[in-house]
Amino acid sequence: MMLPDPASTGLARVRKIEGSALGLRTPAFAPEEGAGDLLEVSLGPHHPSTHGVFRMDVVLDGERIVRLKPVFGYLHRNHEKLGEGTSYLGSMPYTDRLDYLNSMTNNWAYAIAVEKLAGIAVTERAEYIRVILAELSRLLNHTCLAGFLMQDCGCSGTPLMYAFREREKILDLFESLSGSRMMCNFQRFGGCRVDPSAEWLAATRKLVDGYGAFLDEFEALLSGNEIVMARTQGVGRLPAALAVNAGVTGPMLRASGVGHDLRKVDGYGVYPRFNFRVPIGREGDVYDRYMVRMLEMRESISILDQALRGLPGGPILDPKSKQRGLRPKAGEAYGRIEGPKGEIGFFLVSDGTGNPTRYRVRAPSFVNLTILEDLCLGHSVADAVIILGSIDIVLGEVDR
Amino acid sequence: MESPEALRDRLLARFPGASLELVANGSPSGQVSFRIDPAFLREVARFLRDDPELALDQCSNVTGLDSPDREVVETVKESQPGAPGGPPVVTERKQTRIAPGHLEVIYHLYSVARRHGPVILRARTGNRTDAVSLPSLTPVWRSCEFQEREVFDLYGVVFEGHPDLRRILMWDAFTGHPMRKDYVEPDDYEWEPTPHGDVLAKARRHYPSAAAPGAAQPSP
Amino acid sequence: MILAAAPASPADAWLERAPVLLRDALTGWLPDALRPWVAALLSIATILGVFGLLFAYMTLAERKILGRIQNRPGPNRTGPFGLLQPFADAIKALTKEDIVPRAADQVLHFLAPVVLVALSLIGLAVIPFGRNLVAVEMEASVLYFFAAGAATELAIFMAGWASRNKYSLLAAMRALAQLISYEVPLLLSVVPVIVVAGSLSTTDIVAAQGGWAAGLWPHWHALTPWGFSAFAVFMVAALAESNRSPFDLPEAESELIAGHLTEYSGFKYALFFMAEYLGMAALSAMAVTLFLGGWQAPLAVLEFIPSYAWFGVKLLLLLLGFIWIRATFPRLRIDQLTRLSWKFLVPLALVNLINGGVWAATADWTGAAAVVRWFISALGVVVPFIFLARSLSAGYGPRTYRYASP
Amino acid sequence: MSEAPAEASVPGPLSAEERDELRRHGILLTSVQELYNWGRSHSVWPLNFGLACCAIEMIAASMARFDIARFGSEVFRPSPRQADLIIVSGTVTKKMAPHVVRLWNQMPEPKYCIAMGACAISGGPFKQGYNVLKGIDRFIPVDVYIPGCPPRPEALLHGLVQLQEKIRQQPLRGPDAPRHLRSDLPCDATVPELGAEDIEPPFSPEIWKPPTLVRPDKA
Amino acid sequence: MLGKGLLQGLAVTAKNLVGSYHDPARYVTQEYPEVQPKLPEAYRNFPFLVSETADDPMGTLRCVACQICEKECPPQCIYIEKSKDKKPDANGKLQIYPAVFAIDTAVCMSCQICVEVCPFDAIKMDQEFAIAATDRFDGLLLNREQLAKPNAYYHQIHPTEASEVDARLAAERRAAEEKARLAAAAKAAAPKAAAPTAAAAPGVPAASASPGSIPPPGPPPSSS
Repeated sequence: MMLPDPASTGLARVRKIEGSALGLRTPAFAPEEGAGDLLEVSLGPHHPSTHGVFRMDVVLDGERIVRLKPVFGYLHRNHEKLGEGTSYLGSMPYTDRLDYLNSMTNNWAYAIAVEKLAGIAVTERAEYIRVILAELSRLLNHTCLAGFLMQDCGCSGTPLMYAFREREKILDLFESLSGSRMMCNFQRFGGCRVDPSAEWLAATRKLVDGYGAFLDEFEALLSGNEIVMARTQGVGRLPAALAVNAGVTGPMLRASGVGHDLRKVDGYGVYPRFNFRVPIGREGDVYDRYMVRMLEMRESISILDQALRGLPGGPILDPKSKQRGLRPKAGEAYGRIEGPKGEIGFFLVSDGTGNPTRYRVRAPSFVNLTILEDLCLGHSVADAVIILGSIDIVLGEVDR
Repeated sequence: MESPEALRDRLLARFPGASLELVANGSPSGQVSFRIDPAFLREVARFLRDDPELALDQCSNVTGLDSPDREVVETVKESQPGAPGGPPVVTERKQTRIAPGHLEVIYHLYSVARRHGPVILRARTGNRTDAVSLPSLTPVWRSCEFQEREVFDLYGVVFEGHPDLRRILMWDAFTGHPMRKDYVEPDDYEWEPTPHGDVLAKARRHYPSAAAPGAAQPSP
Repeated sequence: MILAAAPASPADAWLERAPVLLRDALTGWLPDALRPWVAALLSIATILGVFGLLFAYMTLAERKILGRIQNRPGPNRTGPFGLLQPFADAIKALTKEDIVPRAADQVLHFLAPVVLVALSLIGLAVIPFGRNLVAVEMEASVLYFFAAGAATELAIFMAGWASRNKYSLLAAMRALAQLISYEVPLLLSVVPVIVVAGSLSTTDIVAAQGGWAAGLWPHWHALTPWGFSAFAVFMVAALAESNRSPFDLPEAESELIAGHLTEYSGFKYALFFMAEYLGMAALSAMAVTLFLGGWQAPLAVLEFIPSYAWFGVKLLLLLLGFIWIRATFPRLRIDQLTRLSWKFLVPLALVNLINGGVWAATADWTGAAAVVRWFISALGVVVPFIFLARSLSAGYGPRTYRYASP
Repeated sequence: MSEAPAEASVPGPLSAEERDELRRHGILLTSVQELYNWGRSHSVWPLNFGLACCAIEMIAASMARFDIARFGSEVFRPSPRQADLIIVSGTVTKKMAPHVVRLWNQMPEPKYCIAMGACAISGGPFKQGYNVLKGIDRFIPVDVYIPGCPPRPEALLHGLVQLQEKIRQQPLRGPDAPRHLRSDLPCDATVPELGAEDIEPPFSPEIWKPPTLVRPDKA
Repeated sequence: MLGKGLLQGLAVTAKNLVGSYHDPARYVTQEYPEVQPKLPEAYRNFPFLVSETADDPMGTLRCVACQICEKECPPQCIYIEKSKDKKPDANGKLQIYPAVFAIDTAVCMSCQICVEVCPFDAIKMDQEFAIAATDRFDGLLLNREQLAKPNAYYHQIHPTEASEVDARLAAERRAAEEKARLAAAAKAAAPKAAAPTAAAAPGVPAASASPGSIPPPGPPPSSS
């Protein structure tokens, strides 16, 4: 069988086009005197390594970065404006879509803010369930992050596949509890929506028991790998003083050697009852950020273990709490928790009606990006990609 | 950490000319805040950061807040000279007045070193149209850089002394400030199979033919 | 008629001689003047056919093995077990619209993939795929092979430069750096083989690796200390030469979108794809020839299996190694890539040069002296490796972590 | 084969059932059209392009549990030049819309578009937002819509199977021919500009007509 | 030593390569179109309307068009038009019913807030996910007829939840009957009983037993 000439059948056509693939207009950059030939490249908004629609306007001298300006807003979905037009309960499913890897912790942060605003107490059992879900979420986030980071380092998908293999197990738990894989919409003001069954707790126990073995294998694949170490050690150093001043939070701050963890500092929920440690790095480079997350996961396993063992009985929702038609007294409240990516906070201003007048999300990914240029200057494009990967951003949260 | 009142007194003693007001919070959260005269904002901020007892080294959150112009109904008492010798006639008259709104920026400060917070600072612009500038706190806390840009973008507060004040979320050619309460969205109405009351009104505006006789319309 | 009696030597076995017999049967009726030409054309056609098919199924095998490593099946519903997947891809690629940016250098943009495929193919002419199975016999075939291979990175540079795309340009610069860095260790690692074998001809080098110590330990170069070292250097350099992970910097997806391929679509893109696999196959075939005894069987008792089958098995194993490495490792950075070459591979290959020379000079040592010879050679590999590795990995290493005081 | 194009233009002499029967017995190809459609339907390479939440589920679909590779579609190409399918996975904001359309224009024909998730179809939960494009079909012709927020990876696979089916059913001649074989349809989509208040134009008039206000269940 | 980490990594991938042939933990693919996913009971995707019986879904919808879900739906994807007349529901009680009930699945985010706020257990979450369509408005806008699914289906997808709901509804119905009976008794005691209304109010308890007794739903309301 022979195919007829493609041109004659019109099966293929040749097109000559203007412009180049992915070519974008970048803002003009005036090089300093004495600089060599500089190349302006716009990494993103469509780029395999920007973790979504994010753009870095980069000026290169050879492959060395001499300027880098992050450009945001390609996923600005008006979350805050929508929050002002929605009831307090109605915003809960929207928080799922902020940091769409960690809907459970977003829910919790929002619930804490509303509980502060309206003075709602949370039941004991619900506090434990929240801790369990938040730590599962942390496992999920850090595992995926490590996978994505290694993908940025140039792995052909294998670490990401293993990470997602484990992610599916955690998502199965989320799904069988809350009904959805990613958008859990689980926390309620004063507690949680569903009481986990004994089978669910047994399944969680099984996952927690097996997670350490997965981490061992994952670390055998990556942590000691010479190429990984060469690529990540000494890259993107973040000094502690700058990190604090720039509002950097979460594992990124701890990798710089600051032992600041809201689970210890604020002691919200029932975290003070658990015995766990806060790993900190020395160098504050990409490798430290990766390793701190790895170690944090081991602590999370320990917290999960304690929480599953100490889970008390009782109701999961404060019977006095109100969900629909909540009208808090006029006032304001800022509630924050230690999300997997850092301090996630909600600032709510109520004027006594059913909708908040101001609904503000303090997104850790967004603030952590402040120092992106500082970290990348002097490094190469390949480094910028993994520095961005190690910051751990989710664009839904950056742009909101 | 010292009580808010003690802090207010200390700040007033340190910055004698500053108008510093403790703003109460009606909600059970009890997070009180300090409203500061913009002229002193940066100095106060730097003091809060560098004071060894406070050491508020982290500015966690920067928020804009819009209070639109609103109508105020006031009762005005006017006394007119009444009958000679008699007491003046006092007439009460209701009068509506447009109280100018303002934009407000709120900073949530925490101390990483001393593990306390939040101390909340607020500063108001003069109005919402021309006197919209406030001093930038980016020189004090780097974390304000992008967050202030966001407030500039969405609320239109101009931060004096900001190193790179450009729009951050919307594109550069965009003119509005969408988080303001009076922002009107562009009419890009999506035909919705499920029109609700206000959506329907919008639809009628958007598709004038729909309102024409003969065209099938959903009942409101 | 042919199988009248059991063959005296494996070289006479019917299966072993099948390709030659087939060729003779096809060309035997031709006049003598035409016969070599037609035979040459036949071998070209065979190489094109076999390696074309190999390319098609290499892509599928790579997708399936990568899948298995990643706990999933890979393509399995296009035809039975997904065996028709490469053909579906080929049909799609052939009929896909071809886009040429108007700003691009039209001629170079078209030439780059063609040149690349051609250069990847011509190296295969001098590989002895089996006993008496070599398309072109020449004295300096090793030299010819590497001369042809060196030009492939040039074609990548052409592609990157002609596209007039910033990512492509960066890829082109990387390709040049890679070319300059890795040709050196690649060639240096081959020199000891030439020294030991005493010939530049691939057939001679294969012949030099014939025979077994006690019928068990084949005299392959890779099974000697210096040879192993040279083999390792060769394979690392081959990875870099064929732009395979962890040295796939020119098309580094996470940094440069698709690097020099960013502006290529349709069939031209498929050609690049093909060239990458052909180049990989050619270098692997060369490695088999130089270090793994070519078509020689690993054990004397296994000689009854035809030589080209042994060659195929070794080639496929090396290609599996390429895939395995790709599935495991992240990518190096460009400065680390060049440093690995200049500070590690090149010195190692240079030391190995002496090592190979010593081996050649001591060829007549037997008995206990042979053990000493082995020991010296092993020392000549291990000691420089330790020193070079230490200097290369200075500053990197596993770390210990503290915990914050509560 | 000289008669191949003619065969392509008219439906083959065999009925669909007979063809299925033949196919079951391993006799596969009966015409250029079928071969062409078979080839491109089994080699749909998506663009490595994600927008928001749905992109995570798209990635999940390519991961071990769901393995989009089984359909021959795991080759996520980073460059639009080599991609056949754009999966618009997530909210398209107005700021992003020109880039998405430009990516679409940069893809060579034949190309397909899947709108994955509520946001890509209609703006979804964010459709009331000022910066959200109310459906990517305003600018790009969408082949398959996958509702859900986000759709399960299985739903994406289901959508992909539907797309493959759609490709296989396409006649190469006549009014139902695929877009890239018809000269009356534009090659490139209109790329919107970022204006002072909104994107200009707010939709591509060649591709999208504002629907009249007739509810489908009442029309 | 240089290379140890690399070899370790190769060992891990080799273990997975070999393991994928014998170890189910290292071969996790579920071949979707052939193997349908095992959806947990809690799984939710798009709402549906519960009707009591399968043979007359429109006549036995639990929904009384109170429009709470429409108001509470965060993305505003529900559209309800109340009927102008009343129609007996499954219990025979005259109720307002939804003349139009449409859900735009192209907008719905399956947050299940409609389910939470519904006081009548009339709207529940479905588990259908494979509804990809090539046409947006024909395929993705679900109207009343497409949304209505019988209680038996609800029992099939959410057995535990459905039993709870049934028990609760039965209890409510018993309580209502009790109340009605007491009221009727009180009225009977009174000199003049409002006989017609009292007879209509308790209705037939088990509608599913006698679906024929329910008048068919009226013609679909024409557009105004």
